[in-house]
Amino acid sequence: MAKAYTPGLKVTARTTYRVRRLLPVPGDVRVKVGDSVSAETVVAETFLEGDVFPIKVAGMLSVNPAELMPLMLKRAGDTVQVGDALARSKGIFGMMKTEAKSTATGTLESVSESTGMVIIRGAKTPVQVRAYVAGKIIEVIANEGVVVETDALFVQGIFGVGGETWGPLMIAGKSHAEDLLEEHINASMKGAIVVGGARMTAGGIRRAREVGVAALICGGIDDADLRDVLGYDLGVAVTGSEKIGITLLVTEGFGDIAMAKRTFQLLLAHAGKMASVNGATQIRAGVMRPEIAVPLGQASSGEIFTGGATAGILNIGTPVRIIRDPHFGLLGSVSALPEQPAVLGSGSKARVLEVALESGQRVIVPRANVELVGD
Amino acid sequence: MRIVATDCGSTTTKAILIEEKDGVFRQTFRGEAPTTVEEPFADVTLGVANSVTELQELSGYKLIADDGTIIRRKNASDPDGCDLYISTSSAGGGLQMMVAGVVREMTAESAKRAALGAGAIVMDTIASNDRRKPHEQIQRIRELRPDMVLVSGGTDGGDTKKVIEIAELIAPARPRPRFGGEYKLPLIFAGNKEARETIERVFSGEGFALSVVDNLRPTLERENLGPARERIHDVFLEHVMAHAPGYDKLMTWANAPIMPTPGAVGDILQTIAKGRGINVVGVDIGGATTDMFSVFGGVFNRTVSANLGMSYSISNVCAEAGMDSVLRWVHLDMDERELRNRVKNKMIRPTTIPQTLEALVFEQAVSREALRLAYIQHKSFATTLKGVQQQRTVGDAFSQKEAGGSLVDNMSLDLMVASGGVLSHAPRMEQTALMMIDAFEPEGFTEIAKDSIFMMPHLGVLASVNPRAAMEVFEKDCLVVLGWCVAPRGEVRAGRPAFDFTLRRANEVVAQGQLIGGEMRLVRFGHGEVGTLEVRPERGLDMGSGPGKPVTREVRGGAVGIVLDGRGRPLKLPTSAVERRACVEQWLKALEVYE
Amino acid sequence: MKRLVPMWIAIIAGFVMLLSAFFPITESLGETVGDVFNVVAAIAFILGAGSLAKVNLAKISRRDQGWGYAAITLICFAITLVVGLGKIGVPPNTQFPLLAWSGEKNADGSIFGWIYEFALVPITSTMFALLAFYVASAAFRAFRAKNLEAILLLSTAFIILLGRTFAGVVLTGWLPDWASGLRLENLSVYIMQVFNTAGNRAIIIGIALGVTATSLRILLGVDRSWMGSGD
Amino acid sequence: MFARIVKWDYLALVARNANANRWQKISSALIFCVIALGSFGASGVESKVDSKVDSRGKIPLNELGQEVIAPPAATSITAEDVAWDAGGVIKISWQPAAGITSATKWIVERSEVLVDGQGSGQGSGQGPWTLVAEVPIEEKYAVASKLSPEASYFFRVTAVSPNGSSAVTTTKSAVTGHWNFFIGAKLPLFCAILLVSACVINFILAARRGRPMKVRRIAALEAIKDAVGRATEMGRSILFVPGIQDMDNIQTVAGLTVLGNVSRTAAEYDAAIEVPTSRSLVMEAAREAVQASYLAAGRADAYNADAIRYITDEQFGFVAYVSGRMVREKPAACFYMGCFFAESLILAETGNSIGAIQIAGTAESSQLPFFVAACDYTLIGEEFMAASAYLSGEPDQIGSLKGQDLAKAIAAIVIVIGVVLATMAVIAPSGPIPAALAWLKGVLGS
Repeated sequence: MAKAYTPGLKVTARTTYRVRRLLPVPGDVRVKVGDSVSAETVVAETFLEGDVFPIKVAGMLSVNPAELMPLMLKRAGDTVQVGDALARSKGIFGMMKTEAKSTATGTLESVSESTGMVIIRGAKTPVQVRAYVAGKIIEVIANEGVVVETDALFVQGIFGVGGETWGPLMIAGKSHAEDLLEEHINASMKGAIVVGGARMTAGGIRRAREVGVAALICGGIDDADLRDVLGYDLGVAVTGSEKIGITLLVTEGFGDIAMAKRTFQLLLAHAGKMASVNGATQIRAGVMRPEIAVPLGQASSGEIFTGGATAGILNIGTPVRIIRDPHFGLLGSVSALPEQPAVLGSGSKARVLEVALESGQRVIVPRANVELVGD
Repeated sequence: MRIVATDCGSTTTKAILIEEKDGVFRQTFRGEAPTTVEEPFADVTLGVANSVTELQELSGYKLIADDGTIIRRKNASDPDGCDLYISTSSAGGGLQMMVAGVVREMTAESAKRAALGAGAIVMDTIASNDRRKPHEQIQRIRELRPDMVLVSGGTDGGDTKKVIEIAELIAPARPRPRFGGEYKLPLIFAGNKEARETIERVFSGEGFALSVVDNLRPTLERENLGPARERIHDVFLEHVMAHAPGYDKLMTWANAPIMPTPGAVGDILQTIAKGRGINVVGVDIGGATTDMFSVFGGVFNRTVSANLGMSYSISNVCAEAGMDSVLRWVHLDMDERELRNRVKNKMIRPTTIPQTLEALVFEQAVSREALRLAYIQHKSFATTLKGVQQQRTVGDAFSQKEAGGSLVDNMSLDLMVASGGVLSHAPRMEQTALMMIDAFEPEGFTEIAKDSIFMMPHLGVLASVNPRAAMEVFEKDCLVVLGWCVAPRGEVRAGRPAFDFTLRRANEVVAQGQLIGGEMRLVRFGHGEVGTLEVRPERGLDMGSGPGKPVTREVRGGAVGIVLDGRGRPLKLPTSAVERRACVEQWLKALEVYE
Repeated sequence: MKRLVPMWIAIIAGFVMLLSAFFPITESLGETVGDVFNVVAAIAFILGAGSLAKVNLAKISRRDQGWGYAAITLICFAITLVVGLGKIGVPPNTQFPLLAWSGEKNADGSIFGWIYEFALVPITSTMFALLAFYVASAAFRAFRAKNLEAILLLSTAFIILLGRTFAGVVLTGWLPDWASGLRLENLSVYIMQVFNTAGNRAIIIGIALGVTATSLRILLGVDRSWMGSGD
Repeated sequence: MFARIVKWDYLALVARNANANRWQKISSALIFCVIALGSFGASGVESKVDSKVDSRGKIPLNELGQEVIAPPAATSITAEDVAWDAGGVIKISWQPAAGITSATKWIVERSEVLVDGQGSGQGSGQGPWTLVAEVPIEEKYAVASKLSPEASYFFRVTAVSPNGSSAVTTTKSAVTGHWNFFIGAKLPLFCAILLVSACVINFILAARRGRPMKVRRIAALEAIKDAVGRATEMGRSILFVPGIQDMDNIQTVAGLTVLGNVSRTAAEYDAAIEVPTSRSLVMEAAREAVQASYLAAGRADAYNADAIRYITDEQFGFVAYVSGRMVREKPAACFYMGCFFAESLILAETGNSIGAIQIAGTAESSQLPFFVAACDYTLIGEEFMAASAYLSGEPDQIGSLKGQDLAKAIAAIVIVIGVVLATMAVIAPSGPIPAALAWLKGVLGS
C-alpha cells in the first residue's frame, strides 16, 4: 500500500474556523459580507412549502371522479378552512344532497379528474438559519446562505447526541479524570456549556437536564445511560436531530474513560467564554463528528478548518490514542512501526505498531486500532 | 486477452487483473486504493487510476498512461495496456431509490424486487396500504432524496385510480434528488398501461424525467421485472452516474456499462446457478449493511438489510437481536455492561479490528445474529407471488396451501457463498464455515464457499461481456470451497443417535461413524478430493429424501472439509447457560474453530 | 357507550334464551326475547326496503347504465307491495264475510297469490335447476386424481354414484349371497352410513363445540367483533 | 398435551395440517378411527328403531279377516304429572284387559276441567274431548304434552280394532301438570354445556394470566389480505355474502365478525367492498361492522353505506341478483361467510368462472363439499367459528379455542368409552355392560 491514513480527532487551541450556514431551500440572506454576527443572529430565512393534504372528495360524495368537476364549490387557488364545503352532490332527483367538507386549512391546489382527489396545500412554514458561532460573514451564497469565519479554539468529539446550541463555557469538575456527578451541576449552569471530566453519570445527566444546561461535554458515557436519555437503544451512529433538550458530547468514547488532559486544559483555559456546540454525529461515508468551537475574536492563526474528518500519517513519535480493547483509551506515542504483518491474539494477521504508553509500558497493537491525537 | 476490472466501493476502489493463459482465464493480480468520490478529490477516476497503478506495479505491465487513463492494447502482442476495462460502482452510497406501488405485498413488492435486483438500495416503499395517511406519505416523500423513483401499480387493465393517486402524491411532494438543483428527478413508470397517459400528464411538470416501461406485474399471476430493471440501469448511467463526480470520464473508459455493485453480484450468482443448475444463497456482510442474494428454482432475489452490519451498524444488530441472543454463541465469560460499551465504541470507531481472541469470539457471535436476521428478512421477501387465484381440486381439500410462501428452502439449497469482512477475513476458515452454518441452518447437503477477495462484482460485469471468462475465473479463483455441511431436518433428541455416515473415496471407506443428537463432527477432506458420502438418518429426520430415508451424494473436498451437524433443524440451543456453554464448546472444539 | 349498550342487550338476551331452555320459569321471558327479535327484524325490514329504494332511485336519477332495470325493480316492488298489503282480489274469510280484509293474503283469487304461484315459483325453480349444471361443471373441474387423497375420494365417489344406479346392480349382481356386502348398491349404502356419517359427525361435533365457544365468547363479552372490529 | 390438541382441529381432516409432526398425525388418526367406530355403533342404534316400525306394521296384516269382536276396555287408568319438566306434560298409563290382542291401537283423549264446575265428582266437569295420542296396542302409557301448565285435565283411553272400539276408561279425577324449576330431561345437556363452558372459561382466564397460547395458521384467513389486495390491484370490488339467514343464526354472526376484518383490510387497502344481504337486520348489522372497521382503519370518509344493501329475502331471488352482479362487475375477491344452502354452488361456481379469489366459510356440512371444490380457501365448520378469535389475535379469545379443544378431548374420551361399551355389549349381551351402555345412551339423549 502506498499510504496509510490514520483517522484522528482535531483538538486545537487556535484555528480559523469556517462554517457554512445554508437554507434547506432557496430563500433570503439577511446579512452581507463583512458583517459581524453573534451565534444567535439570523443570517438567512425562507419559507418551506406547506404540507400537502389530499382529500378524496369523489369518494365522500360517492360519485365518479370524472363527474366531480361540476360539483366542486371551490376552485383551484381558493383558500379553504377546515369544515368548508368543497363540493356538493346532485342527490337523488335533487334531494338528499351530500357535501364534502375540507379536513385541512390552506389553499386548494388541484382537483384530479382521474382520482377525485383534491389537494390542499397548507400554510408555508418559516425557516430561519442562525449564525451558530460568533464571527464575521466572509461569503454570501446568493439565496442559499453564508459562510461564517471566526478564530476559535476547536475540539472535535467522538460522539454526540442533540443538535446545535451555544452558551457560556463552564467547568464542572476539578480534573480531567473525575466523573461528572449530580453534585457537580448547580442552578447557575442554566443555558451553559458544561465541561466535565471523565464519564458523565446518569445522575449528572439527569441534574443537568433539570437545571437546563445547554450542553454537557465529558470524556465518556455509559451505553445504558445513553439508552435512558434517548429512550431507545441507538443502532447506528447518525445523530443530531434528537429532541432531548440537551446536547451531550463525549470526546473519548463509551465507558469509564477520562477526557484527554490536553482537551480538558484547553477548555478550562477558556471557561466563561461563549462557546458553540453541535452534537450531530454521522459515522458513515462523509463522516461528521460533534464539535465545540470557542470563538476567540482575535487575529487569524493562518490555518483554516472547515470541519469534517481529519486524518494523518503515522510516524515514530506521533501521539496516538488506542481505541480498542484490551488497551482502550490509553494514550501514548508510536515507538516502532514494523513493516511485516504480525499475528494477533485473535489469530488474524494484521499490520501493527508499537506504542509507548504514558505509563512507560510498551504495547503492540494493530494499526487500525489507534487514532491520532492533537492538531 | 487481458482484462482490468474495478469496483468503486464507498471507501476503497478494488482493481483486479484477469489474464488468459493457455486458453484459460485466471485472475492474476489485485490492487486497492481509497475511493475518491468525495471532497477534496471529487473525481472517482483518481482512485481507479491509483488502484490500477498498484496492479501495474505488481504485474509489471504498463496499464496507466501518463495522463492517468487506462491504456488499451492495439493487438495481442502489445506488451502494455489491456484489452477490456470494466467497472462497477457503489460509491456515494450506491443507487438509492424510492419505489411505489398499489398494494404493498403485490405491485409495490414487485417494484421493490425490480429495484433491489438492479442493485439499488430501496429507501422507502410507498403503497396505498402501508398504513400511513396520505399526508404522512407525502411528508416522507419530501424528506427522502432518492436518485430515482420507480412507480408501479395495477395490473394491465386493472386499477388506474390508485396508481394515479400515488402519482398525484409524488408530484406535488416534489422529491429532490441527491445531486444538484437543476437536475431532473428520474422517474420510471412500470404500472398499468391504461394509466400511462394520465401519468404522463401528472408528471409533465418540471422537475421530473419520466420514462415509461412495460408493466412489471401485467397480471397478478406473472411478474415481468426485466424491462424495469434494464431501464433502471439505463437511467442509473444517464442520470445518476452522469452527476456523480468523475463518472462521466469513467464511463468513457469502460467497455461495458458501469453497473451498481450489488446488481453485478446478482448477475454472477444467477449465471452460476443457471450454469450449474443449482440453488444458491450468497451473502455480503458489510460494515453498515448486509446484502443477501438467492437463486431458487431460477428465481433471483436480493435483499439489503440496511441496518445489519458489523461496524457502523453493530450496535443495531445487538439491539435488534438482543444481547442474550448474541451471547448464546459465546463460550467465554464476558461482562455484559462492558460488552455493550465495546459495541458502541466499535460503532463510533468502525475501522478497528479485534486484537484479542475474546474480541474476535464476540464479533463472530454478533455476525451470526446479523446474518440470521438478514436471512429471516430475505426469506420473508423472497416469496412466490401473492394475490394469485388458486385452482383447487378435491385433492387440495386437506391441504389448502397459502400463496406467497417463501422460495427459500434450506433443504434444496446447494451452495452458500460467503463474503464480506467478518466472513472472508476470519483468521480460520473453520470460523467462516461455522458462522455460516449457525446463521443459515442449512439442511441436507450444502456446499459452503467464500469469495476470498470479493471479486464477484467484477465478474458480474464481465459475464455480460465475456461469460466464459467470468465462469472460469469464478470457479477457479473467486470461490474458495470450504466444504460441506451435512445436517438433518427435524428435531433431534440430545444423547440419542441422529444419523450414521460413511464417506468413501473410490469405494474405499475414508470415515464412518454415528452422530449423536446435538453433536458436531468434522471430517477433514482436502481440496480437490472427491468422494461419496452416505448418510442414514434416524426415523423422523430428513436428509433430503424424506424422513428416515438414506441419502448418498458426491462431495468435493475443501479447506475445511465435511461438517457433520447432528444438532437438528430448527437449531435449538439448550436454555440453561451451563449446558449451552458446554454444547457450544463441544462444537467449537469439534470443528477446531479457535484451535 | 355505543358499544356497551348493544353488548349488554346481547348478553342479557343471550342468557335469557339459554336459561329458558332449561328453566321453565324463564320460558316466557325467552319467548318475549324471541318476539322482540321479530319486532326488530320487522322494523329493520323498513330500513331494508328503504335501502333498496334508495339504491335504485339513485341509479335512475343518475341514469346509470341499466337504470331501466332499476325502474322495473321498483315498479315490481311497488306493485307487489300494494297488492299484498291491500289484499287486492282476496276473498273475505268465510268466518267474517263482512270484513273485506279478513282473508289470507295469498288465498285463491288474490293477485298476490297469483304472482307468487305463477311468477315467483317458476322463476325460483329455474334458478334452482341451474344447480345441476353447476354441479356438473364443478365436479368436472375438481375431480382430478392428482394425489392419494384425491384418488381415494374419486374412487369412493365412483362407487357411490354407481351404487345408486341400475348399472351398479347389474355389474355386481353376480356376487354370491355371502359376499353380498360387496355389491355396489350395498357398498354405497355402507359407505354412506358408516364412513360418511362418521366424517360428518366429526365435523358436526367440531361445529357444535365451536358454536358453544363462540356463543360463550359473545355472552362473556370477550368477542365484540360482531359490532365491528374490536378496538 | 393440549398444546398439541389445538392442532387437531379437524379430527376428520387430519392430513390437512401438512406441518403437523408425526405424533400429532398419529394421535389425530387415532381419534379419527375412534370417531368412525363410534359412528358405526351409533348407526346400529338407528337400525333398531327401524325394526320397531316394521313390527308395528305387521299387526294389522295378521288380524285381517278375523271375527268381529269389539276389544275389551282397559281395566284401570292413572294419570300423573311428569316431574322436572316445564309443566304441561302428563303421563297417562293404563292396564289392558285380557284378550286385548284383537285391538290394533289405543286412542288417548283429554278434556279440560270445566270452569263453572258443575261438580267435582266422577265424570262431571268434563268438556269436549280432544285427541292426545294414538299408540300401538302393546303400549301401556302415553305422554300428553303441550298442555297449559297449572291447568287440570281428565284423560280417557279407548282400545280400537278394525271391528270396533272398546268402552272408554276415564281417570277418576282431574290431574294438574305442574311446572318445575328445572327440566330434568335436559340435565345431561345442561351439564355438557357447563363442562364445555368451564373448559373455555378456564383457558380464557389462563390466557389472561399470561399463559402463552398458540394456534396453527389458518390459510383461509391469512389469505384475506391476498384476496383484498388482488381486488385492489385489479381495480375491482370485493364481494362479501354473509349467508342467507337472519341475525339469530350464529353463523351469520360469525360471518359478520369475518366481515369486520375483511372490511378493515379493504379500508386499509382502499378497496371497494360490496355486501348484498338477504335480511334487513343483517344489512343493518353489517353496516355497523363495516363502518366501525373503516373508522378503526382511519378512513371513515371512504365508508359508503349504500354498498351494503338489502336485496330480497327470497333465496333464489337473492342468488339471481348476486350472481348477476358477479358476472357484470367481475369482483376480484368473493367471500361467502355464513349459512348457505342450495345457492352455495351457484355462487361459488359463478365466482370461479370470473376468476375471483374466493374464500368461503360455513358450518352447513352439506354445503362444504361445494365450497371446497369451487373456492380457493374454505373455512370448514369449526374453523369458521374460530375465525373471529383467530383474527382478533387477543390471547383470551385464543384461549377460548384451547378450551374448545379440551372439550373436544373430553368428547373423544366419551366416544371411546361408548365404542368400548358397545363392542363389549355385543360380545356379552347380558349383564352390567348393556345396562351401562343403555344408561350412556340415555344420558346422551339418543
